[in-house]
Amino acid sequence: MYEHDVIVVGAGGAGLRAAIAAHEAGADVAMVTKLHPVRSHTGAAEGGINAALQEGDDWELHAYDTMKGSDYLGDAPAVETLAQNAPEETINLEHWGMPFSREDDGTVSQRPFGGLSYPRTTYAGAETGHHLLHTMYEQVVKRGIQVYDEWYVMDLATTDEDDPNDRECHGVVAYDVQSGNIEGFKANNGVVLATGGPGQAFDHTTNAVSCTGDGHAMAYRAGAPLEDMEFIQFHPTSLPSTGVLISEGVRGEGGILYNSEGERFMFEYGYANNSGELASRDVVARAELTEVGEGRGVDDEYVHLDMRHLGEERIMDRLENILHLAEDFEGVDGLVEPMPVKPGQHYAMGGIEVDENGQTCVDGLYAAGECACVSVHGGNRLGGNALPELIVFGKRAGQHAAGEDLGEPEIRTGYGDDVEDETDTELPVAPGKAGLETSGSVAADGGMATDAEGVLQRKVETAREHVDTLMDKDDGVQHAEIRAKLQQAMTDYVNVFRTEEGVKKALEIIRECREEYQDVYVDDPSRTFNTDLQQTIETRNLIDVAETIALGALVRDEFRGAHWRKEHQERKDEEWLKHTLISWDDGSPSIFYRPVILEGENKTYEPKERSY
Amino acid sequence: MAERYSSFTPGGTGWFLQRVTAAFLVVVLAFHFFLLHFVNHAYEVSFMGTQARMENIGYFLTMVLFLVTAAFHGVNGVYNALVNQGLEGTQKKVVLAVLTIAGVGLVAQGTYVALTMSGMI
Amino acid sequence: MSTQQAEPESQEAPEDPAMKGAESPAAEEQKGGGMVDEHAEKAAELEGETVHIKVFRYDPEVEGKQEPRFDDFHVPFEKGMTVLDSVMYARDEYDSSLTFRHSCRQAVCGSDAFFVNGKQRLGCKTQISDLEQPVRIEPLPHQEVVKDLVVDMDHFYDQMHTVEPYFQDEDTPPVDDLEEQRQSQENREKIKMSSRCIWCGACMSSCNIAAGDNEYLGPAAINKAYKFAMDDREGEEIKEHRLRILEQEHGVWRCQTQFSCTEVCPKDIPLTEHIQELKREAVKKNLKFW
Amino acid sequence: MSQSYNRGLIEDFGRWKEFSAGMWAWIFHKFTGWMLIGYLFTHIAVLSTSISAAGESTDVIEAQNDIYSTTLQGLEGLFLIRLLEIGLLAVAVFHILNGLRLLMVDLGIGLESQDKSFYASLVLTGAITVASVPTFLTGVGI
Ligand SMILES: Cc1cc2nc3c(=O)[nH]c(=O)nc-3n(C[C@H](O)[C@H](O)[C@H](O)COP(=O)(O)OP(=O)(O)OC[C@H]3O[C@@H](n4cnc5c(N)ncnc54)[C@H](O)[C@@H]3O)c2cc1C
Ligand code: HEM
Ligand code: SF4
Ligand code: F3S
Ligand code: FES
Repeated sequence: MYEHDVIVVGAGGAGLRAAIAAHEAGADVAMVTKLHPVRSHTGAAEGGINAALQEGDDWELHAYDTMKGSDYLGDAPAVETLAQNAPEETINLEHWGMPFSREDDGTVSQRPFGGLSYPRTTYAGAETGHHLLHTMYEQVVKRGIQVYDEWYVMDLATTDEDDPNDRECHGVVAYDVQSGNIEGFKANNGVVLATGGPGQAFDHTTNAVSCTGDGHAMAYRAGAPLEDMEFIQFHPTSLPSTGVLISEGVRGEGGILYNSEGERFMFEYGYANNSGELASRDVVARAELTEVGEGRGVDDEYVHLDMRHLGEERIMDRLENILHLAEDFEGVDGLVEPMPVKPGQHYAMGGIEVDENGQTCVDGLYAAGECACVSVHGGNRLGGNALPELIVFGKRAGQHAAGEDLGEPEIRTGYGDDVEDETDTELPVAPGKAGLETSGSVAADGGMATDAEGVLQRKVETAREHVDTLMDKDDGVQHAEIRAKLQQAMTDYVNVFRTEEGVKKALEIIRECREEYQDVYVDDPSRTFNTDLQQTIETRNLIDVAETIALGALVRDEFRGAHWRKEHQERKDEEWLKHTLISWDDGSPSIFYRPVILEGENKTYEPKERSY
Repeated sequence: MAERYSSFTPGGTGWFLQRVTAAFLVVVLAFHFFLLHFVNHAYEVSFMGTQARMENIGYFLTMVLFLVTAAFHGVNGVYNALVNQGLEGTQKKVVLAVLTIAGVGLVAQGTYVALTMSGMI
Repeated sequence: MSTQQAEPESQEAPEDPAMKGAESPAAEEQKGGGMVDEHAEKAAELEGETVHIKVFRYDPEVEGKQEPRFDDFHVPFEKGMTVLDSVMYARDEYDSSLTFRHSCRQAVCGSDAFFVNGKQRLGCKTQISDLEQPVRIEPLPHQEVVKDLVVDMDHFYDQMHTVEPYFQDEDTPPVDDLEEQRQSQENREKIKMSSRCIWCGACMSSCNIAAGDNEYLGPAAINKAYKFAMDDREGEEIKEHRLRILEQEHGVWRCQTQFSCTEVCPKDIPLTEHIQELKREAVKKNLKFW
Repeated sequence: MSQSYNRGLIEDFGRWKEFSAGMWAWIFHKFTGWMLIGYLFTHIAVLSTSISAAGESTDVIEAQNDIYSTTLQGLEGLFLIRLLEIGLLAVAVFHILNGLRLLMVDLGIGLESQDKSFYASLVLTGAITVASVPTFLTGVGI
């Protein structure tokens, strides 16, 4: 068993920032991550970091834009915390040596981005995430923070009181990918989940193969509700064959979208008469699919993104990386031809429900980054708002977990007297647990251990048994098949356009996947670097996460932000200014709602029509 | 050479001198080859001819310098090559000692030979 | 709506009942095997163009894999297919124990540098159509193999860490001032290429010197140091300190300008150039004391 | 880690076919450098005959019958030695040309065409060697 004050699970931007903050607050921190830190998907972010740095800009404008972008589903305390702290945190990165792009006078450059009223997206070429990730990892090395890399976290060591609000998290159970050893990691103060997005629930995604929603699933099963999972952002410009992302920076610099007729459809067909290509992502993604649907797509699949008119010099200076991406992954030279693009799953606005301090309703359990939902992004995330979220809320989670006082949070978490229960939506199948769970007998007969070590030990044994069961079985279904089926169902039915019938169909298929998963087995008999085993466990997590996405998509019968419903073409503010919360509840998920907080520090954000 | 070597180890002095000597060698080696194979043919070389050339003090000094730089360049090159292949500890010290002795020996013998040629001894 | 199903993946994949999976028990059996002739048979079943890959296999725990061997796979070819796609296909459809690191699929995470047809390349960035068949895929040379295509990267990480790979400031203004340090565009341009490294280890694996001298810092670590040493935001004193690290026995002087690092770097970092520049900087610095 | 597989040196060297220009240049430069220093030792050894020659009488020296002259001319009379000399020239020329290439590399000049300059060194070495054959073979009995 390993023991530390704070255990950070995941070493992307959020995890690294949390670890540094906790370390600075004097805690003994360890990071446990299934990938070496520099392999984290934060490295893929291209566009930039929003922060109101310049004269003439200010955090209130940033907060306003974010709230508007969220389609009024962001919680004001979270949104304002983000906007207020982003400048300082961005400057901090600069002080750590991050190589931002520069202006003539040597100050950091900022560029315009979709949905922003001011050019406030700070960037480092078209590789902002890469530099952010590496800069922060460098700081972790500098501070000598312990990193357990290639350790896969399987489960949280949480007590099992009936009410999740009474539960406590004492650590995590992880297995060393290289050796297959399963060990407990005791956290004296807290566990911070920073496991990134769940993009692998879809089959056309800009997310990495490692983005399997592990943190979501672990927290969910430990009792922390998942919030607003139906809000999935589809990026309008991903390369058709791989899902590789073409940054919004291209449109920010002046790139133009054309349909097969050569029309600049964002204006020609009135999708966004003011902002055109720079309208919010959901607007552009729907516009593209509508064009394709109406027969104006290129090869009936995609549209063209053209940046040739920007000129070679400007492209080489600011978007060079894009040229390489188009060349390597699509065989297209962006200097001489337009690039093919189509929408791809990109970001999950929802996640583990947390307050401004990153804490969930389970004591000692924190979440930050894409896997968390403080609710800054609400119904739709603005480009360039995820990276500041990582550093602002990653830091707060780290500090709070290390015992620093950040004040009382305004956002409430867990099932409480301020939530509203759902009753009226009919589910096609019963979601949740499918008959026999693979977790063995230890949990059952071990009784209720309440001391930290006991809880951890019991979880370790359960995990060991679980793995043995998977490895011992000699036949059945392999996870890849289930995963493919799940991804296909999500892409077919819970994509940009959603219908009631489709989402129900998806839920049925997810249920089938869950049942098939009962027969899953790991074919690779080796304990050494068994990725088959790891992916099998990840697939289980994906099933849980996909189910919450589909459930959310079904119950929310309105059109808000990225969530579009065929039968409900309007935003219903009277009914739906509230977050969807889904709680695992011992395997029979319950759905409830918590009202959005629109009262900010100085003003209340009045829902307005979101037009660009 | 021995003392100088030891002070070289960490830095780029050895590396740098290898380049400087190389640059010098390009010139003299070309000159040497040209003189003894194309101007005077090697098969015609005789002690008398050699003596005649060597009596010119400029030529004499050039040749001795040529010898010193070539010896340094060659021996240092060999040493670096071996070190690059991961020579460590005692082995490394022994190699250094042997090479130094060989290098110094070569220069000493060569200078002696040159002196006899020039008729100075 | 339904038009969305037309994913490129399914376009060319032939209708092979075995590939569909669970319905047929026979298909299941085939999957378990992982033996060479079975894959060949399988290939015969596949219509359309296939790609022949030979993959290095090793597993210390599994009989038959303790002594390294090559397995053959025939995977259906699709336009735009990368080396990584081909091994992923082989793993998902034929042999789930086939092991390799990968994550981003877009050349930013640096997980999947392999030795492909005799050269260090990133799997996800290498179009398979550009290669001669059969495509031979091996783990990176000069590193110990953990399993199949997975090598032990610890030594590489250690070398990266020895150059103090973090910004060291002399007097950065306090953060609450919201004042950034100034840096000229030229200076940012100078370090731009060096800052692109994704720690894939391809360069280190290709370098003969690094193979012979285990302590040699290696091109990636030296390049990392270059990024800081050339950054004007760090002061002169720190630059000297960095040069002192680079000048050690196993530092820059070890480089024999073989250029293979530069040739294999998937991020096109001019590594040799950076190493040479540091050598000159170090000489310049040392000359002062003469 | 439980256990791992070290492919060892054999495999490393078995890979020579995959070497790139820069690696070959390195190997050749090494090889030629070693040849040259080896030759330098031999050369001085041969020239050492001058120590005895210096003691011989002026007549003998003038008749070119001194040990130095006879040794050198005797060696030069051998066809094998002439061939070796051509080899030495090739080695020296390559070492010089590639040495110049390396000096350029050290100064950071023309790094993008380092492979081309290596091939150029090879070609030039070949050309110079061939061109000098007549000179080197004049007056030798076969
Ligand atoms: C292509 C792309 C471009 C983007 N561009 C921008 C942009 O320009 N601006 C912007 O603001 N946002 C952008 N985003 C969004 C933003 O990059 C991500 O939301 C953010 O990087 C997520 O960071 P993270 O730290 O939460 O997770 P990640 O960086 O994904 O890190 C997850 C970490 O968790 C670890 N982990 C996961 N599961 C486990 C487990 N079970 N056990 C142990 N460890 C685990 C992983 O090893 C990894 O270290 C982009 C996203 C993508 C995909
Ligand atoms: C005439 C011009 C010469 C030039 C331009 C030249 C150039 C060089 C250079 C630049 C190196 C360093 C290679 C490196 O460290 O990467 C070198 C190495 C070497 N040189 Fe020369 N050299 C010349 C003549 C000679 C002579 C006359 C000798 C023999 C006495 C010689 C023997 C060597 C040896 C042994 C090495 C080491 C090779 C190795 O790395 O193993 N060189 N030369
Ligand atoms: S320098 Fe290039 S090859 Fe080397 S680790 Fe970095 S990205 Fe990979
Ligand atoms: S391959 Fe090695 S020798 Fe130098 S130029 Fe690159 S580090
Ligand atoms: S998979 Fe990330 S670099 Fe290839």
